[in-house]
Amino acid sequence: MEIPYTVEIRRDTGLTNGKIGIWLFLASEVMLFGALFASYILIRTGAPVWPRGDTILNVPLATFNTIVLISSSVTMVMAWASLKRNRFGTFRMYMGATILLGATFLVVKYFEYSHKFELGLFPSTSNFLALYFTLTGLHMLHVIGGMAVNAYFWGPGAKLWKTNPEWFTNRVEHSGLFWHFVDLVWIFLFPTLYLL
Amino acid sequence: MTSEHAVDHHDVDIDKHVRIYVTVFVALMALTIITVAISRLHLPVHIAVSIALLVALIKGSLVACYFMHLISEKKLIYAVLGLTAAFFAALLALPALTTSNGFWIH
Amino acid sequence: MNWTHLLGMQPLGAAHGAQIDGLIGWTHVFMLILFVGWGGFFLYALMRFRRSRHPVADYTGVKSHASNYSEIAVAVVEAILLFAFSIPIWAARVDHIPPENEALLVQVTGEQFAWNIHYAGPDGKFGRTDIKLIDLQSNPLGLDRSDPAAKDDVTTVNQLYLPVNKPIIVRLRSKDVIHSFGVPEFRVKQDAVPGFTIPIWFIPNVTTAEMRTRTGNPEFQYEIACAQLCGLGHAKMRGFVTVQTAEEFQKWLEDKIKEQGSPDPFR
Amino acid sequence: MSDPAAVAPPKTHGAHEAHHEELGFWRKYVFSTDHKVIGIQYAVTGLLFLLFGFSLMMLMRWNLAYPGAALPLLGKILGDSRMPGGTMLPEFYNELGAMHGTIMVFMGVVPLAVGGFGNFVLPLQIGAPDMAFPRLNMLSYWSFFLGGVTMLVSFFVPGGSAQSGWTSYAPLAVIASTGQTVWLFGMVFLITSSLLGAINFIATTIQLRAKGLTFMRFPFFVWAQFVTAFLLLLAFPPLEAAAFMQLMDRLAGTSFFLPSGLVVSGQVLTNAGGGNPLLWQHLFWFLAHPEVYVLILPAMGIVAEIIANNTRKPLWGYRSMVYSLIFLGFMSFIVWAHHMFMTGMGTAMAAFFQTTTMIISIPSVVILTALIISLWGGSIRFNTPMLFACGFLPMFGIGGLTGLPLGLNVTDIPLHDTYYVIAHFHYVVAPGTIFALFAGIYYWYPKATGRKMSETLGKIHFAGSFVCMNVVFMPMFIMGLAGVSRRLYDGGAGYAFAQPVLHWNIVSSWGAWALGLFQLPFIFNFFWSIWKGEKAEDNAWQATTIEWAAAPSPPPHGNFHVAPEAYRGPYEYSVPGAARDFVPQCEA
Ligand code: HEA
Ligand code: HEA
Ligand code: CUA
Ligand SMILES: [Cu+2]
Repeated sequence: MEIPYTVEIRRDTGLTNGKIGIWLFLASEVMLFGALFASYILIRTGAPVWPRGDTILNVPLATFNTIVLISSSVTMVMAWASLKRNRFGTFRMYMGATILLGATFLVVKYFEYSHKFELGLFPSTSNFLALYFTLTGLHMLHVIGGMAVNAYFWGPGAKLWKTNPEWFTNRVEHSGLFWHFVDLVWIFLFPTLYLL
Repeated sequence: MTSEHAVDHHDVDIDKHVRIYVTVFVALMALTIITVAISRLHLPVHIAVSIALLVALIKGSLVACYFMHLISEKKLIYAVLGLTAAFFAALLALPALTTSNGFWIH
Repeated sequence: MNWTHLLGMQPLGAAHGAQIDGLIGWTHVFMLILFVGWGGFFLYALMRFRRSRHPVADYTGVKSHASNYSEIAVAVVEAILLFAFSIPIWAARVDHIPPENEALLVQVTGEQFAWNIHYAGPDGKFGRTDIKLIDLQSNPLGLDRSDPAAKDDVTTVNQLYLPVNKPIIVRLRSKDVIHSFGVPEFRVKQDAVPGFTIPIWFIPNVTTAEMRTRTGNPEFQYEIACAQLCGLGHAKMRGFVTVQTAEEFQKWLEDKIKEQGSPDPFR
Repeated sequence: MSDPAAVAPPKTHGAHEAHHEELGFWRKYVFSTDHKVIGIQYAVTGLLFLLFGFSLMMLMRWNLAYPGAALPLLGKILGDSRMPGGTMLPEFYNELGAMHGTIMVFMGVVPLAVGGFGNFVLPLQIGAPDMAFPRLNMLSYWSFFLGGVTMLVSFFVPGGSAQSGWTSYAPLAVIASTGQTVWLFGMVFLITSSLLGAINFIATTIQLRAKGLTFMRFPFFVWAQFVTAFLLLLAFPPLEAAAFMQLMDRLAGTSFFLPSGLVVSGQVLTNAGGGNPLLWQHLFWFLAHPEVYVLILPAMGIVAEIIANNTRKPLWGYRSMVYSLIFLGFMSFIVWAHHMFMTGMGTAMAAFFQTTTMIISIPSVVILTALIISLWGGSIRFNTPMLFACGFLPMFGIGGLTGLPLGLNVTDIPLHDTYYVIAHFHYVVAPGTIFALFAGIYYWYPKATGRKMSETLGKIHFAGSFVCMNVVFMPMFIMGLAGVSRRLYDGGAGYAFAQPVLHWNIVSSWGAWALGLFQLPFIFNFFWSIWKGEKAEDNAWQATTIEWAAAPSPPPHGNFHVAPEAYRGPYEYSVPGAARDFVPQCEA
């Protein structure tokens, strides 16, 4: 017996295994970042004074990064749409763009971090920075993870398109779901850390 | 727009979706600018927080609904996320209650 | 009914203790009833329906829904224990702390691995403390003796002296890790969490001397047992409480003030 | 899997496996993606960790019984850094205590109950060819394995392993020696493993169940694993976040859990401060309470299967059991602070959490009641699995009932952090969960190996374990009521008030060592039966559930020759007018 519903959907649930799998994974991610946000609230409300993000952090850079990440979400979803339209070439293009935008995000973050370090601002300096580095750091790990997966589907993984296009499309959709989630987390991190 | 659609057909409604994606993209950009702009006004904290979170919430739901296709997902996914949302709420409620005086350290 | 004795708990030394022991006692009665009831049915069923005695199983089994009632009963009893006893008694513990002028206020600060005790003295004001002044040997609390309020302060290590039949408010703090201030006879236990000052109160109503005669143990001492793992000395983090008559306590306090009021304490 | 290599732990491979076909072997038994192999790997690794965790405890029990006395011979071996002159250092005791808790919970019971039984049995019971994501499944085992190894390594880092209790409360854990850092990394691996596993279980249960197998036709075991998976999925991430934060506190000098102005042995800490020690406790217990139900639900599932099978009648009140199970899982997320009653709760919080705690006890009562009533009218076979299952019921009863005085926070005042708590939860996890797991091993062993384990040895194992467990843990209630704190390396010998009950420590310890002896027949039986056990037919227990009725023993790769279908509920035993006293789920 082979494992069913990897590609075709199961009638009564209307889903493939992968679809459920990725959403369950995202559910656990929600709880992970939920705990971090909870800690943020607890520590901030407990603190006598709390700095406004923009007095310490670089809002223009972060705004730029927000735009970058949002754009990457669009290119991601376009990549998947291209597969739907059976246009492998455009998929390659959009997926490539997604990866590059991800890279841009990381580069900008790198400059942000190193600038902080030059100013002698470290996680140990204050709880504000502790939260800033921990939250953005974990988010960055997710970005890297997402890029790795996307890179795989852009490169070696793309072979699957030849043998089983539908399955490949699904997998791209799933990695897309993760990528959008990473974007979504940033959408909340940006105001909480930089603007408030 | 879930994966059950075979690769070949439904080009038309894909085009429809692509148009939606572009619109959403524009909306997200706009909202990003708006939050930053508002933060420039230096409103009192609680107002600033509520506005910022509201905007973030809108942006978030846009991403979730359209890029992640939640708007047209299967019941089962909704169920899972509903459950998650409940416990997420419990998680966020905890620090609020903990710090507010008299609740925790009597 | 003397639950304290039946449950093998430490002899009572504080006013509110009887309530707690009573609740523990009745809860255990409830548990015992459940256990015996269920257990009896369980054993009987095992005997009666063993294969050799009951070769053919009965598809439906129990038809009556009596068990639902038993479950409802459990819920009801639990509700009573909860709303009629536990919640109100707890409220009395934490909400109705007696006014400071009617009580003796003591500051107890846990550290690895000792209890630092601090009395405000007659002026009722605790002297300023400053971590810069802390010296493990001579001044573990970093009490600033130059502060007028500190002149009549008394500090001891691991020795908590209390007057009998007077409300005591202990302000619990910790210098390093979490400790837990527990005195079995008083039925009090409270974590000392660094960063917080947590008040607890109780009324010791049996002097140490009295307790010695009661227990027939001439060495009897109230002990402060640290209940929270706090490092390698956790087992050795042991303090003592001496409950005296008001007069004895007053005298002890005055002697201490004379001894410590002088600039250089602990000689 | 009648092949020894399959049940022997991965580590001991290679050596005596050289004669196997070189290439095939590794993919087949070590890096296999077959849920049955992975299940067995989980189970055996888990059992070894249980044994190891138990050994640590048998060592601790020496110092509890005879504080300061030199341990004969073994003391020498452990060396001066741990047991100079054979007497145990408090640091070492704390290491053993913290690691016993960690190993038993995260590396013993969970891998065995969820990773082992879940992996092996669940797909078979729902008629699936394998897990939904076989590679992910292998990954989660190896992540667990890595976590386990990391934890073991921590014993040998300078300063020894973690020693701040399995709860790792800050600030103590933050200022503790390197071992704590290793512990945190180990936990991250273990958590990752559980998360991947949980995703796999849920997806498998929802997607791969056989045609006609509706949710209300699930065997209770499947339900138990399903709910458990959700607990793991949603409760573990907060602890992962907390672990990251504690790592930051330890490595990057942040102060998530450290308030300002800490003075450790005269030295003022230079951290920024502003953190909150209670934050750790919240995040820890937000996981750890659901975690304790992760420890018990699979056990209940196993017991339900075995009781239905050996009473030869359907479970009584199956539906109410299922609903209680779901309710239990849901509630378990909002009772966590009953572990924090003594951290200075106001009335409102206390009222809320003790109310939820009382509420959550009701579904357990319902499930236990249903199980006991299920016995009524049965035709009970007392084979070894059934004996352990029957042992589970009253033992869980004692453990569960003693949870009530802990759940009322007034009565928790004198009992908190005393041996009463230790006794409470050991009754649920040791003679409770562990017995259920033993039952499960005896019950599904024939499915995994094609042979039965020896009944005689099994009954000796049961009788001995049952008596000893009670000798070990009953005295702890007495000590707890007398007010003896837990985690005291001298077992309370330092306190005058504890003197009258100290002799119970000695009873308890001898009980534990005897318990150890009574595990020998089991260990022998477990390995001996692989080759010498009495051959068992495919449906060794005349069971109705699919894993027995439709799959050969041991099942081939892919499990079933033809995809099974479900036509009825899981426990159609002794159906009036039926030819046999059991009608399999998968028979048209
Ligand atoms: C499997 C694990 C498990 C289970 C199931 C439970 C179940 C329960 N636990 Fe337990 N608990 C732990 C594991 C578990 N616990 C652990 C590990 C700790 C300590 C952690 C630490 O500090 O290190 C702990 C600690 C703990 C505390 C904190 C104590 C303290 O630190 O001061 C509390 C307080 O409320 C509590 C309450 C309960 C309650 C109300 C239940 C209820 O769910 C119980 C409901 C069950 C019943 C009410 C029994 C019903 C059955 C019958 C009536 C039938 C009897 C049958 C026969 C006679 C045949 N537990
Ligand atoms: C699942 C959880 C679990 C289990 C099963 C156990 C099992 C046991 N525990 Fe443990 N214990 C904890 C979880 C557990 N414990 C926790 C969380 C703590 C708190 C730690 C802390 O303070 O932070 C604790 C603390 C604790 C203490 C208190 C220490 C202290 O406070 O100072 C004691 C004292 O006696 C103790 C004893 C025992 C004993 C005698 C067993 C026995 O029942 C052991 C039974 C084990 C077996 C019977 C082994 C079975 C396996 C085999 C036979 C292997 C076979 C192998 C093959 C076939 C390959 N435990
Ligand atoms: Cu202080 Cu234990
Ligand atoms: Cu709990």
